[in-house]
Amino acid sequence: MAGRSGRTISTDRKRYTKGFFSSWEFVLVILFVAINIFCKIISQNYTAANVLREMPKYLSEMFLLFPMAYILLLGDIDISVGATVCLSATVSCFASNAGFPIGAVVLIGLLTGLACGMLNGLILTVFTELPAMIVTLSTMIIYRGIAEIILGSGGSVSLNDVSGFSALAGMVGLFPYLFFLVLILGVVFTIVSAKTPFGRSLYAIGSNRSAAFYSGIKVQRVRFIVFSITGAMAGLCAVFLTSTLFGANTTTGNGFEMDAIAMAVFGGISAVGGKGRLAGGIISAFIIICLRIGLGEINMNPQVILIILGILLISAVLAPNISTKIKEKKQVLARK
Amino acid sequence: SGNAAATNASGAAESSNAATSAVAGASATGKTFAIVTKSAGNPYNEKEAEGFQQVIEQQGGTCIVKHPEAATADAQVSMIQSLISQKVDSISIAANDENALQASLQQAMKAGIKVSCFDSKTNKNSRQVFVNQAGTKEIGQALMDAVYDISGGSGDWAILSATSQATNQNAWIAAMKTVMKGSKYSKLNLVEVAYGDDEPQKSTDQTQALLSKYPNLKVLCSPTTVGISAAAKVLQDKKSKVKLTGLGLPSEMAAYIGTDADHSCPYMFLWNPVELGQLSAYTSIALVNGTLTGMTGDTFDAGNMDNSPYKVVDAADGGTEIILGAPFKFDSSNIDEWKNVY
Amino acid sequence: MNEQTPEKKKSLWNCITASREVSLLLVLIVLCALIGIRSPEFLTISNIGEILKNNAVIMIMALGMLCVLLTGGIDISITSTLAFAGMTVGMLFKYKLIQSTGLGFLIAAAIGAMCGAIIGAAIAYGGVASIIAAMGGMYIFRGLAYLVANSQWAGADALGSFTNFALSSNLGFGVINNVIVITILCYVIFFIVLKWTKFGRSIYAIGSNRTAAAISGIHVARVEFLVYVIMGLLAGFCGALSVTIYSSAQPNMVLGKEMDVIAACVIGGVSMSGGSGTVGGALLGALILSVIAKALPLVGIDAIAQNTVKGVIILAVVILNVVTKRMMDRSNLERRKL
Amino acid sequence: MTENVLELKGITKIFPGVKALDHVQFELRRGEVHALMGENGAGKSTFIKVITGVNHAEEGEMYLNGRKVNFRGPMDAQAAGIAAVYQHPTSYPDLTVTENIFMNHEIKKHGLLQWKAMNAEAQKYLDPLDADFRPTAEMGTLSVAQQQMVEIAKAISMNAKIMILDEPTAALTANESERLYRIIEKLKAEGVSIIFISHRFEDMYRIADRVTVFRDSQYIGTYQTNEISNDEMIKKMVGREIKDLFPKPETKIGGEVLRVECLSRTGYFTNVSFCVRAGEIVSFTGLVGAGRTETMEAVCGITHADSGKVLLNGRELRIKCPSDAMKAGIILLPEDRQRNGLILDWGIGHNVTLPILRKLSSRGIVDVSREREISRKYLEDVDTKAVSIFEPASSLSGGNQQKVVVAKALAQDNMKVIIMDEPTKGVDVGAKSEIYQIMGNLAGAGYAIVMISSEMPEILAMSDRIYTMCGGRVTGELNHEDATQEKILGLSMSKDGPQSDISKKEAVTGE
Ligand SMILES: Nc1ncnc2c1ncn2[C@@H]1O[C@H](COP(=O)(O)OP(=O)(O)OP(=O)(O)O)[C@@H](O)[C@H]1O
Ligand SMILES: Nc1ncnc2c1ncn2[C@@H]1O[C@H](COP(=O)(O)OP(=O)(O)OP(=O)(O)O)[C@@H](O)[C@H]1O
Ligand SMILES: [Mg+2]
Ligand SMILES: [Mg+2]
Repeated sequence: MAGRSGRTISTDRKRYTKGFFSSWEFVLVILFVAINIFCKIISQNYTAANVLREMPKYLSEMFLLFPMAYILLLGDIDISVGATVCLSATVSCFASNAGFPIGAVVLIGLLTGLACGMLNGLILTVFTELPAMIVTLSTMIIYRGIAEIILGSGGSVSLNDVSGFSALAGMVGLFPYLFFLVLILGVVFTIVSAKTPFGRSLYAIGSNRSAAFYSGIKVQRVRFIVFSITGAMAGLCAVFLTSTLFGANTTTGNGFEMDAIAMAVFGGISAVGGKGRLAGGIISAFIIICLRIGLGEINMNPQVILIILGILLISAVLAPNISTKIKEKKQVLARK
Repeated sequence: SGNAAATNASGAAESSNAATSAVAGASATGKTFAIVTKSAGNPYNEKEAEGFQQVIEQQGGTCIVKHPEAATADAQVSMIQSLISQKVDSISIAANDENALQASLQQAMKAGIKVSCFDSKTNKNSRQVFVNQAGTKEIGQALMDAVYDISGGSGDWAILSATSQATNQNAWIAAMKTVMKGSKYSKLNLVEVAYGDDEPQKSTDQTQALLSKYPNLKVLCSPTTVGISAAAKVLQDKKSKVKLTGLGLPSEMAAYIGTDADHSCPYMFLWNPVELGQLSAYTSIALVNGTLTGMTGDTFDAGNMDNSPYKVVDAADGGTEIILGAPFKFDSSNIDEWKNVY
Repeated sequence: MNEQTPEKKKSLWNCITASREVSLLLVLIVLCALIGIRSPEFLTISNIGEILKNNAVIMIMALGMLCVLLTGGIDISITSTLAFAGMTVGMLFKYKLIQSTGLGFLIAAAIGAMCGAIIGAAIAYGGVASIIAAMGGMYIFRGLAYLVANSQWAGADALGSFTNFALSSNLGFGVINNVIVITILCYVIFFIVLKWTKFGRSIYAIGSNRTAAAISGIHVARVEFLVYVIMGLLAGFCGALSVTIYSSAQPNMVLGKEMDVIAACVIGGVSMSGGSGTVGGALLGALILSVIAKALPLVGIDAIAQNTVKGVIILAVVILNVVTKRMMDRSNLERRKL
Repeated sequence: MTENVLELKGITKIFPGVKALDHVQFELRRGEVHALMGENGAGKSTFIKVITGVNHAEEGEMYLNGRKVNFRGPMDAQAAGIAAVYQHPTSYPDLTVTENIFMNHEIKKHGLLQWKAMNAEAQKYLDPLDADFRPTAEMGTLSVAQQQMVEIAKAISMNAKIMILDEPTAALTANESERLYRIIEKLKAEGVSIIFISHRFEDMYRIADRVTVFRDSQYIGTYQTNEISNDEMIKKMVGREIKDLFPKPETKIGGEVLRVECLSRTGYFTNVSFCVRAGEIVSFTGLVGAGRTETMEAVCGITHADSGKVLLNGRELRIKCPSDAMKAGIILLPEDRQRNGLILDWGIGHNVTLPILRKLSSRGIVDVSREREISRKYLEDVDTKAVSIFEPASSLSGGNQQKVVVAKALAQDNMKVIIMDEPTKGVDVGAKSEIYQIMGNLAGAGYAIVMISSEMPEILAMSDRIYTMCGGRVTGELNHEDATQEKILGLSMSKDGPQSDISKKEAVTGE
């Protein structure tokens, strides 16, 4: 039934949503292909086998990207994830050394991360006035501090028995298990954010927290869940990191939070909430990983790599903005 | 023994600048040698890499220098992985963590790459040999003697270390504590080990805290380059009676070294990082050429370095090591000559 | 008499909770008193001077960060800018390319302002989100600091007379150390600018309601750009300042300390979504952090636990702030007669 | 003397996808009050923004005092003596009232701002408005109506020759509107020309000399207000006749559905008791700040009451958050639609389905085609003027945004009680009567309806029962038959309002 005035409203999305070919994800895919070609040209060692072998360390960081994307969508931020990784890795190493079987150790690592995430979530949902930045900054100091206390004066722990963790680092052909796990989790996180009511509520909260609350979304519960998941994922990251490092120390997970945030924002996820897609974050993660591996193989100074990443980060957002501005200017001129 | 060390090192200083002639049978032609330091942006690490590169190129090899962006184990893991992809012949590494590199380094060794470490060792399972800058015991002894000497044999003293987790620092502090058990040092009282995390600001805070907490403090010993220069500045600015010793870079410490009341550090120690790099290079070449297997008792030529030929000895951790020499003492007599070297 | 006492108490309580600054000041005083009891030397003049001097860099940068946060942005590139500027000046002194202290500061500030301008232009004119631009800047400027350093440090010897600046007190009439004088000067200037000038108020306006600011005729982009330039300028200046304070220039200077600067502001009640926050708050926040840093080694907390304790104290202070704010709101509501 | 101070010709403004203004014209004489009327989305606000230079017209010319002008931005307009109060408040919530008033035309001396002088000056502008807050109060702590007063004070402070007020009375009750009328008359006497936008006919007839009507982005005509009748006016605006402005059907009133007993919240309201029966429309009225919104928000779990009971069909409810209320069958249409009702960046379709996503999903995945169908149906039911369900809510006119909020409430089809907070605020006559129609239909279908309203005609016409509130208490209850304007006003002011200046900002966001 149309309204009294007989107006009808269209449900055709064509005019209002951009097609894939004008989306940011498409730009990222192009960039991904370009960077792989570029790396292949500059280094003859840039082969699938080598790239996949070098990848696990970066792949385990991607466990942090997924929940970080959720947190950014909510308009929050969590800078304690690196420290959570450190604490979980430490605790799981000690658990392993205490003779727990690998299954139990993995569980302990996950639970440690979960506990950290839940504490963040609890503080943030009880004291809603506090910005996530300051809360997670202090818990970052605390979690790493606790890891330091557990690690003691040596500052480092190594696994007595590496067999369990080595199994985690196993491969199917060229592909490490980790690769499949990242892929599966990536798909799950992407589908949840794009297709489910929970995912929609993330966007709603990030766009207008108050309106979301009035619409019956349990804002604080969603935030609590997301921060808890983030902690658990940091635990997972820690477990896989341990399977490549065979131990933990006080610098484990240093800077992971910034890496995860960089991957997400480069992927088009707005740092103020409510905008962006996880798929973009995943592609951008692979762009950054491939670039780092490729440039590492020609032994480029890591500081120069950082400069390149910095320029890429800014110009990736700047370039389309400038081009639309120029287009608008032209249109205005043309009209006159 | 201090005297002998001095002659040793000053000789080495000349050789580090002089070209090292090629040694027969030690040629590195056609081979690729990689050095991975602890982190970028540190002149000490740079000098190690410089010595390493000098020798490798002298011997006709290709040298890859890698400084990780941060002093963490996982940055080094990525670098090792990248070097495996590049199929280098040897990796020489100053480890940021004793154990964390095990998986990657074993992977490297399995791929036929020779692995040695220098400056800061990995565990015995992930290396063939460790090039030690100076025996841990010797460093402990030298520092303890300096504390004894400067304090006049008795009184309170304190240590300002880097992080509480720094492997080298902890080993040297442990060695000092062992030495201190001797009856000669019974009147010395170690009041605290403070940690400045290798940050100038925190080291400054910690030094100031030590001064106000222990009014009777006589000597401060800082076995870390950032800590010692921060502490030296605090003491010197305050015109404090407390004196300082430890391990530091001559270029950083030149302004503070002197025996008069205006200077806070009568003398300090270090070894020559350029030589450490050179010895690592010779070690790598020998490993790649098969003249060295890393077993105890092996000997190998290190060009015209002073102590050449060097001998592989047992290390405390059950692995093997090669010791460069004793630590070298820097005081007002020689600091000007060294401050421009490193 | 009996009736009046609770009344009086209540008004004192109201006074304390009425403004965030007052309650923070109280926290600071309690903190200092507690530390003073544990270690009497804490409250000596010389120690307080040391606290101010050691934390001058954080305190000054907190001012720039205050402005950035007021506009609703964030800048995490500041410590990279600081390192880049400080390192450049250090190397210039090392190679004897410059000798004058004033020139050193000028160059550092100019480099900083340039870095700030790059980020500011991307944010204000290019429409890049501040966190992205700042993150990019963080990588770029830190990388440049390393490249400028070329694996060298500039030590006390290489810096020569430049190190004297932080030691003398000629700006403070021989009584107050130069560094402290500069810090105080910065605070006075920012206090005046933010409270009594149109530019200062337009910073608040932008953070409070951007579209309204544009409609009121404020040049939003220009003000925003300038805010980042100022932030960069302060960071660059602090680069030179920290080189003279510690007599050492290293490319990894104050790595990760941007979070301390942000924390100082947030503890001081600056809103991260923009529009509200004061110079006094930033000062108190920075002072609380400085006092914690100074006190931890002094009161004899085990070295290994110091970080944990620091984190717990920061968390406690911000939570305490929220709790007093809630109580204050509550008591205000109760006084409202219906 | 009919000299035109402002004249616009052939103004066309195009937004991506919408022609907001299509060759419209307008004339403003010196010292006249000129009303601008039209349906929601007719382009009135856009037209104002074109005048002040916030938006730039694609075509058309503007003459100020006979001279052609071209404003690059609002500063130019300000400099030329044009001040505006925009429809959506352009205030700074973190700054004080004084600063809001003087933003960008501060009193300065030696480059420094003179706070004392400005505060004193601000008080001077606020006094005639009977403002009950101090100039040093923080803007964000004021209620919507108080903020509106500040905006008006701000416009007056600019000493403008032309003043534009875009729906200034939308948030005001009769009393405050009357105060505003008096100020406008004073300004008019001083020779200021005023453009006045409103959806309230009483405003137009009370103060406007002439009225210009826009419809569907086009200019319809300009009329003397004393020469045009209400019905004619409606026909010009809507393009058709509306026979019954207040279509209230006779409904069968059933048993009691919602009962609230002695609800209190410290500082906001005390001992509020009321009941609503099935099929009944109950109004809440009172002066600004009477506590109506707060009471209803507590009933719906947005905030928490300190004491009291809420019973639904005789069963006591424990409502901790809005979703509990929705589950029980109580829904609130918030007053501030931009802040609490809509996600402005989102398409209107997504806005409508946000609360019912779980119902629309099978096996956890949202059924997109069903979602689109549902949102289209409800948006059309309330006759939203939109092209597509993907159109972002931000691009809709105020009244149409309100319709989206209504559609969002209707989409939750298992409701028992619907609480509408100022449902017709800023809504045009046509849409108003549609909303009344919807309300009537809902009541007919057995819903219990609570309407908070400040508009006397709709209260008198639509409600079965009326509660008046004042100072956080219920001060009276009237039946439809007994209610008169005088009685309602009397009860609304039966006790001196509490209105202390220490109002506070409440973080409803996040609980
Ligand atoms: N920024 C914008 N982008 C796109 N379309 C817009 C924008 N602003 C307004 N519009 C469109 O322009 C038309 C006119 O809107 P305007 O706000 O001027 O209406 P109005 O007459 O003021 O209505 P109301 O009485 O509801 O306030 C509407 O169709 C609206 O959707
Ligand atoms: N956004 C707000 N921030 C702070 N206080 C508010 C706010 N809104 C209302 N108040 C205060 O809460 C009390 C009750 O206001 P409420 O909005 O419930 O009244 P109301 O009768 O609905 O008035 P209105 O007609 O303005 O909607 C008043 O004292 C008012 O000043
Ligand atoms: Mg409008
Ligand atoms: Mg209300």
